[in-house]
Amino acid sequence: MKYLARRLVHSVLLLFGISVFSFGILQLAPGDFFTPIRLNPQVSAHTVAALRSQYGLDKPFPIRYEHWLRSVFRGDFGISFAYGTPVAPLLAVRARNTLLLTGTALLVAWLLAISFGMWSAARRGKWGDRAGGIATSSLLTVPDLVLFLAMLLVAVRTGWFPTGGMMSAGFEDLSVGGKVKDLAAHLFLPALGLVLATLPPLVRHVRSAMIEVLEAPFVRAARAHGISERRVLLRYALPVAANPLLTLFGYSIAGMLSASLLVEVVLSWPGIGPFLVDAILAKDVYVVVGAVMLSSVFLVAGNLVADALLFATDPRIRMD
Amino acid sequence: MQVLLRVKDLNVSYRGTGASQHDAVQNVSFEIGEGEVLGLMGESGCGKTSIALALLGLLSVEQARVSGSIQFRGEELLAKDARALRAIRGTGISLAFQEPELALSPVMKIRDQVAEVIHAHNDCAWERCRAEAELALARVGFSDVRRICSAYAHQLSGGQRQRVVLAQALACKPALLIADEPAAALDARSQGEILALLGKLQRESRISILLISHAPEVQATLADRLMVMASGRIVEQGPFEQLYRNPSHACTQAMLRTAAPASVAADMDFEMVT
Amino acid sequence: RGFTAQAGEERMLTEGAPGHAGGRLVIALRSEPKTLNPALALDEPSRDVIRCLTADLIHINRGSLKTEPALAKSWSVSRDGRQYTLQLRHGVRFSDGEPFSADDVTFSFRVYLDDKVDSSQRDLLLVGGKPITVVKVNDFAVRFELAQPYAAAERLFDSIAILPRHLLESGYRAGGFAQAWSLSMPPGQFAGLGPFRLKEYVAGQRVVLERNPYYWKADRAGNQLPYLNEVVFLFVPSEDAQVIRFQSGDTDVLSRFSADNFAVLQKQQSRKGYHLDDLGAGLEYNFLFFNMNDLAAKGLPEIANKQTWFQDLRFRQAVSAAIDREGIVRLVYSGRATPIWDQVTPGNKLWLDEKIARPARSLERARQLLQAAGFSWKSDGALLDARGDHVEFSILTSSSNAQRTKIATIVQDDLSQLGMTVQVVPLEFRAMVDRLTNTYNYEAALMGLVSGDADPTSEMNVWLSSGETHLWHPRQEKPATPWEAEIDRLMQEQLVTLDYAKRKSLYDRVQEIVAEDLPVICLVSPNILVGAANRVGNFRPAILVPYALWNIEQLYVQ
Amino acid sequence: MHYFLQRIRGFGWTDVLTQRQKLVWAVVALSAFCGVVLLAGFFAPYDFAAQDRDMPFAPPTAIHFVAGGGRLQVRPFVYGPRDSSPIPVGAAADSDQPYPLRWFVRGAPYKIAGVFTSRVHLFGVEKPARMFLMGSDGYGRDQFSRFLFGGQISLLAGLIAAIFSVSVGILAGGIAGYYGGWIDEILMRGAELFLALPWLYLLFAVRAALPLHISQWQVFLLLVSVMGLIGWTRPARLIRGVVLSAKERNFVLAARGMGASDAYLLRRHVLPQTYAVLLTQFTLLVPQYVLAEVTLTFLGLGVGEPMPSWGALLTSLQQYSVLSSYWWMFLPALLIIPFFVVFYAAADALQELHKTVPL
Amino acid sequence: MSPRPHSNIGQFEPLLRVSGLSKEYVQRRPFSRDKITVNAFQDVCLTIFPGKTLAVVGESGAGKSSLARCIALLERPSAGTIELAGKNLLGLNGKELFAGRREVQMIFQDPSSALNPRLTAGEIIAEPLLIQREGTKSQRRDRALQLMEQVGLEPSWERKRPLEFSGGQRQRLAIARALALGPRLLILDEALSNLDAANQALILKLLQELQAAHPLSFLHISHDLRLVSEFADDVAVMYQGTVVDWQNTRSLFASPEHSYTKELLASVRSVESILLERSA
Ligand SMILES: Nc1ncnc2c1ncn2[C@@H]1O[C@H](COP(=O)(O)OP(=O)(O)OP(=O)(O)O)[C@@H](O)[C@H]1O
Ligand SMILES: Nc1ncnc2c1ncn2[C@@H]1O[C@H](COP(=O)(O)OP(=O)(O)OP(=O)(O)O)[C@@H](O)[C@H]1O
Ligand SMILES: [Mg+2]
Ligand SMILES: [Mg+2]
Repeated sequence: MKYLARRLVHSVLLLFGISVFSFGILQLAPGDFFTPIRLNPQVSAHTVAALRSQYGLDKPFPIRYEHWLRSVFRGDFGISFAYGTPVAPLLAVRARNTLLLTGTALLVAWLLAISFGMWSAARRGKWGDRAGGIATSSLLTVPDLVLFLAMLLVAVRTGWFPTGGMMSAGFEDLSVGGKVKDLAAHLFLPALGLVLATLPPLVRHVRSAMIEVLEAPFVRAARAHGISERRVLLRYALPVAANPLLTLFGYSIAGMLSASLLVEVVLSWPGIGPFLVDAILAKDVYVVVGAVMLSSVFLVAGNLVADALLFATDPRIRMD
Repeated sequence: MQVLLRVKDLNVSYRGTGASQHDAVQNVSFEIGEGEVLGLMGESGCGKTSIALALLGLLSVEQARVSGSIQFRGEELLAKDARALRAIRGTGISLAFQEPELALSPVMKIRDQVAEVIHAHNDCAWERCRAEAELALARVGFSDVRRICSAYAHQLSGGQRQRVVLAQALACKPALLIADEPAAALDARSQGEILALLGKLQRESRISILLISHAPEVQATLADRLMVMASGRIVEQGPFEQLYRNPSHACTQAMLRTAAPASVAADMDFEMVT
Repeated sequence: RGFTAQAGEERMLTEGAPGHAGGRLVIALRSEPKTLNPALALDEPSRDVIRCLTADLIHINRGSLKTEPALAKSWSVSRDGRQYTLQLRHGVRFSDGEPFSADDVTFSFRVYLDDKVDSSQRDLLLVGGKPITVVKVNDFAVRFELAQPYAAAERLFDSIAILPRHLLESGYRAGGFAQAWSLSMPPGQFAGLGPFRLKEYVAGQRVVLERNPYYWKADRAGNQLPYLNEVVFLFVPSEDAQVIRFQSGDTDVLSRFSADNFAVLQKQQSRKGYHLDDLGAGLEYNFLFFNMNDLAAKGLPEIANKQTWFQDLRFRQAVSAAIDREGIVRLVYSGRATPIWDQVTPGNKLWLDEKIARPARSLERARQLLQAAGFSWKSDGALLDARGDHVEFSILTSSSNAQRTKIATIVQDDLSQLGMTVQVVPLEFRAMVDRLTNTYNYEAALMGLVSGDADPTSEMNVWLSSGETHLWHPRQEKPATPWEAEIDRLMQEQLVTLDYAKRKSLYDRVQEIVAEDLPVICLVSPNILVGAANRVGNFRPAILVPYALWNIEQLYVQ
Repeated sequence: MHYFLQRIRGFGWTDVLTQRQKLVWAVVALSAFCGVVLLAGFFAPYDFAAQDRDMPFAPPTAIHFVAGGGRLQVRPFVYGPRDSSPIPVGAAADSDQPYPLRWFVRGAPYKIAGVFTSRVHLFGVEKPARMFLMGSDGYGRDQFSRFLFGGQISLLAGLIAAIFSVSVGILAGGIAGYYGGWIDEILMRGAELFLALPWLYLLFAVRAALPLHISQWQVFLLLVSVMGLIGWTRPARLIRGVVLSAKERNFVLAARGMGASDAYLLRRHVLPQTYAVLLTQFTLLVPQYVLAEVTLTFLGLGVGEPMPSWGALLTSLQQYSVLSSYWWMFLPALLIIPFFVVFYAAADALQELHKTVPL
Repeated sequence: MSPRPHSNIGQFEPLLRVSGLSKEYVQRRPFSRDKITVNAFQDVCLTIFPGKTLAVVGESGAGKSSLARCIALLERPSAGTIELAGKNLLGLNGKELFAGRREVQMIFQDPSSALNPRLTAGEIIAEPLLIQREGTKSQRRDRALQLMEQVGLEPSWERKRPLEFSGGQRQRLAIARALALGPRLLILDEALSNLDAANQALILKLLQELQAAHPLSFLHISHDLRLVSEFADDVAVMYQGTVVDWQNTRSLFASPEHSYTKELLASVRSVESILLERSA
């Protein structure tokens, strides 16, 4: 408990630090949101300057930071230059969509990775394991974008899945079951893409961790008691092999907001991805910092969860 | 008396690191009848544990080569596949490991580890299994079962771990118990209790025991027959008392010598059998 | 159809074949619109949507590139060319049913000209440095007064959306105009004079517009426009995904895509129900230019050193002669671009100077020019200048524009054949702009500009030596070279000349100077490529933005 | 015969050997691959930068064995280009003029190991015929040559960056996990800070601050260090997690009882327990870094044109037009995949060999 | 107040003096407040004189191993002091600790978990020498081979890893390792429990020779009372975490004081008596 409390205090400090550094780094890169307008022959330098000062871009760093901090306490996280509205609600809607996608995909990816990794560790050297190995290494070498484009193509050619978006046009009028079905249909492709992209490293980690453990004497002892292979793998080997996996799981949580960036762009999922890509390229500072803060929260939470799980699963670890 | 286990020409050779190999067990043949206690003695490293592991088919192909014949209730174990073996392990033949710290999962509560064994052979609910596990633990002489149950292996003392392993082995009332040094880490009093428990089981439930122990007292308490090994071979076999009184082989003599330390004081020379 | 013409309503009749009413058109946008506020929108997607929701007083017909009446049914110009009196259409209503009058016009212009609003339209409405003034003559007439005669005055009114005073004035008075009409507002709070009105906005997914029942245009047969019941703007963030979804029939109209994708789409054109149009060169021109700024105060001695090459006309001519424009057209644009030698593209028929020379690539000529300028070659082929320094420079491009980086790579290879060592430096756009307009820390750069309008007035800032976007040497106090001085004079003159023929000859001269003195080495102009499903009727794409949707009120589905 | 039977049953000494054999084979295959890549100049028929603007996106050149009359040729040959005006992109038209394939031909100069200059190429055809084993890219450059040369940079960068990441990871993770407490807290919060920062802008800033002219070598170093720096946190946290548990083993305690120093314990007893995780992480990082270059190229931090790299070769696949029209653009990927399959096989074999039982 | 043995008083300075030593373990579930406190041992006072052997016997779970670990400075006791040759071990730091550690060596009750499974037998035995920076590599190896031979392991097994040994062999491996440095105090925690009589004799002989050669003291934890009676000078009996009896060996076996001691002694029976009972 005391540990948790201390960790929380540290995390708040960390978030503070992240925000300062993020602002600083954004400052380092040349140009701001209004820079490209300078190349528009029909807009005068005066107007650009006026716009900059309207959004406070001409103020020194500490003052801007203070403004931002105030807005954080107000709960709106600054005003987006592009949208002219507070950042928080803009982010919130999209983050929800992203979480729906990544949450589903992560769950599936982990379930698959654990079962497949265990399976292939248990039958290592057999053809199933080999084929799986080749599949995972191919997936690792294919750039994600290519993978997602290919999926989009499949979707388009077969017509089995909707090719973008999150809901059909008449979503509001559907029954509850219909809504779920519609959502699931839209979710399928992006989630599959994300699963395929995140699965291979996980599988390799699970497999390698399991191989380490499978020959431990206590696993042999468990077998000696006639415990079924499945249970040996699940109850004996996995918890001991779990250590690196838990850390990775923390990472998965940490990446809940950022992992799906590319899928969302290619498969037009209305998540934070396309929005953020836009904002990053446009240097919509408060949106970027807002997104950084939001994903930092996930990062901090993810690592905390990972540490807690480590602590909970391995009684030998002491954390105090 | 019916023969429960018949081992013929059992050979175990380990693949060492590199190309070397080590013939740990060579042409070993013996039988165990139902309800019989067969003592197995032999100097350290002579292959006792290897026999135990081979009986249960626990030596993986990468690790060792096992050949010969092992018949349990008339069925050949070496020919069985993993699934069939699993059905025999724990209920048919069960093993109490020599080094309990190696045989217990470091991250599972003691109660759960015992419950897992019960769960594997009885299709009852998990909660029931846990309850039975507590009983099984209580049977091997724990006074504060509650604490032991929720402890992890590294939080127990050596003797406590050994009793846990024994509880696991006994949990499913096996037909044949292989007890590999079941009392080595126990003080005289606890040792007596455990041996009494085993004796009771043998008498009442007619379980057979392959008792591996280097302590003559332990063997004397339980063993009907004794088998003495040296360097992977059986050198002598017979009723315990007979061997005790008239050991014909030097090894047997050395094993059963009751007052070993005294001989040290007398600075007796030992013939090392390696 | 719901709304019947009321007495006194002056509907505008349009050309184009009468179509069927009803149906829905689906269009993909590269990113979401950021706002629906016409005065604040800076990005293309927002403007694309706003165009469907609003109307202007005088409109540039994208088909003919000429002006035509819109909310102003007619107008008259005073003799000195400084007063425009516009007669407004009667009986026009906003999409919420409120009537439109001269007050809305004066209100709109007050907003656009308000320097607290910082509308990007404000600069357009400054003529001779002074804001134009708007006077309400009566409820249906307004008068605009300009500080000086202005050649393209009519064109100014294009895309200046008229705002509903009844909805916006109170907010504006309270100083909250910046927050007005952001996308988070409920659809009921929007109203415009465009063919459609907002129906639904789903963040990150789509904007749905519905037919404006009060729209003031009708077709030849007198049927009220628009035909379409609904227009759906889907947000599809990547071009490839847009192409794929267009190919599959998910979307009906496609514009702003690369020539590579054009080729891909073309292959299946016959099988799938869509057709593609290559409209030829648009108004974009890509060019290479060298840093000609005065670097004395900037502390960039190395670049200043190289400026002796850049400022040598023969050097620039040699570079221009060595560049394989045809190769660029073929390799970068799969043939769907047009080589250019000055800033006016062949697409701009009204202003193109046919007399400009279009010399083919000649390494031979380039070598001669270089030799004449005192350059020489080492034995391994490397080019040395008169001082014996190896000719080596870098070309900045924007890393986000793959095509321009590709052009630079070809230029790099071309110039290496002259013995020059060229490095391509792709930079993030902002960093590049910062170097071009601020630190001047660059040697050469590859850029593209798109004229907002076919008329040269839209390019004043590029060609005036005092201009902000006079890229190779911006914001000069007085022209650095005689030819820049001449361009200044010519551009100023055409601005106040009202006669087209005279203006054309003035601008022709500008083009000649650019082609001769090569302040920028113009390379290619990409063609405007569009596609539409076969079922879309009245589809008449144009080379001016919005390429495909400018006549959306006339589009219909079969 | 007996030997094979044993193998099939998986019942003999051979299994142990095959574990080693597997490693040997994988290493041999890997080194062969790397050897070809290292001697790219010799194996590649063309200079990687040579553009042939008449042949953008040319499909792989057909190599013929049978001449027009149905006669079998001694030498395989290709047909030369038909010299007609502009060829439509993606379709090379052949003339009837055969050009035989020649071995050890003289061609564009290249450097071996950056020192010796040579002009001899393993094979080639005479001009004007062109031989594109894997087709040509959008500039009419030989994909095969670019693939070989590209491997030099990509593999080296991937390996070095991965080593960099993993070493920093070992150091930070090992120390954090071993000492725990506030050291752990500081290091791990630091890693989080590092991870959370919008490093994209940092890269923008870095690129903007770089001088205009930097050599390929400098770009390369930059590439490597940026990739390596970005990636240290994951190995660090993974190792820390394992170390947290590994340091509590009894044998670590025993060694401490002998007076072992922290550094010794870490090195000899604790870190070896992270071997499997490290190896896995390392093998995952290498291809990841080869691909990471795709992103860095976008930021102008990749190896600039005209230098080839695997990342750049894969980048072109990301365009729908290339993906759907020019199948031969997949060929580099199809060669990279087996490379990494073998790479992983080697890693697996290594892990098997080093596998020891955890307690 | 703990009992004291009657021998050895005033003879020498004690090598080891333990007083008031207690150890308390907290066994808790992650993220829950309820915890179980285990008092492994309390208020233990013991002394060992140079060249002498103190045997500790007692009930399973009485805290013997915990005591041993505390004395070997592998765990911090909750209370009490440990003095080695007059120096307070608990107050040592850095260099002194390093030196102190070589004086006290311990053989773990669980040899298998105390041997790094990744190292070879040779490396394991040579490790203390390596840590204490003694000798060259080849010297260390020679010493390791010699030790292996002394404890009855074939030197040719030098390259085997611990898990490829039998239980008894691993125990001998651990003994060899503990002997490598030539400590002044050797703690044997059930070090012979898995050995057969012959091997026990071999090891005991070796230990006695060492003890005779230079003043080496043993803290011998064992269950084998017969062995203790032959081998130890003093015996301490532990029961439920406390030392209940601490006497000279002969007097303890002759006149046990505590009831547990009596019980313990009573439960030792000879083979003869067992056989007699069985036949009955
Ligand atoms: N995995 C292994 N690899 C190689 N050799 C092994 C392996 N396991 C055991 N051995 C060797 O096989 C022989 C027999 O070992 P086993 O464990 O059966 O002995 P044991 O009779 O049980 O001895 P102890 O009483 O000491 O436990 C020993 O010499 C040992 O070194
Ligand atoms: N890490 C720990 N956490 C909690 N309890 C522990 C821990 N280690 C030991 N104990 C408990 O402390 C008590 C003493 O254990 P110890 O190992 O010292 O006993 P022992 O006298 O050596 O017994 P044995 O003869 O069985 O080896 C036991 O009850 C044990 O369960
Ligand atoms: Mg054994
Ligand atoms: Mg103990």
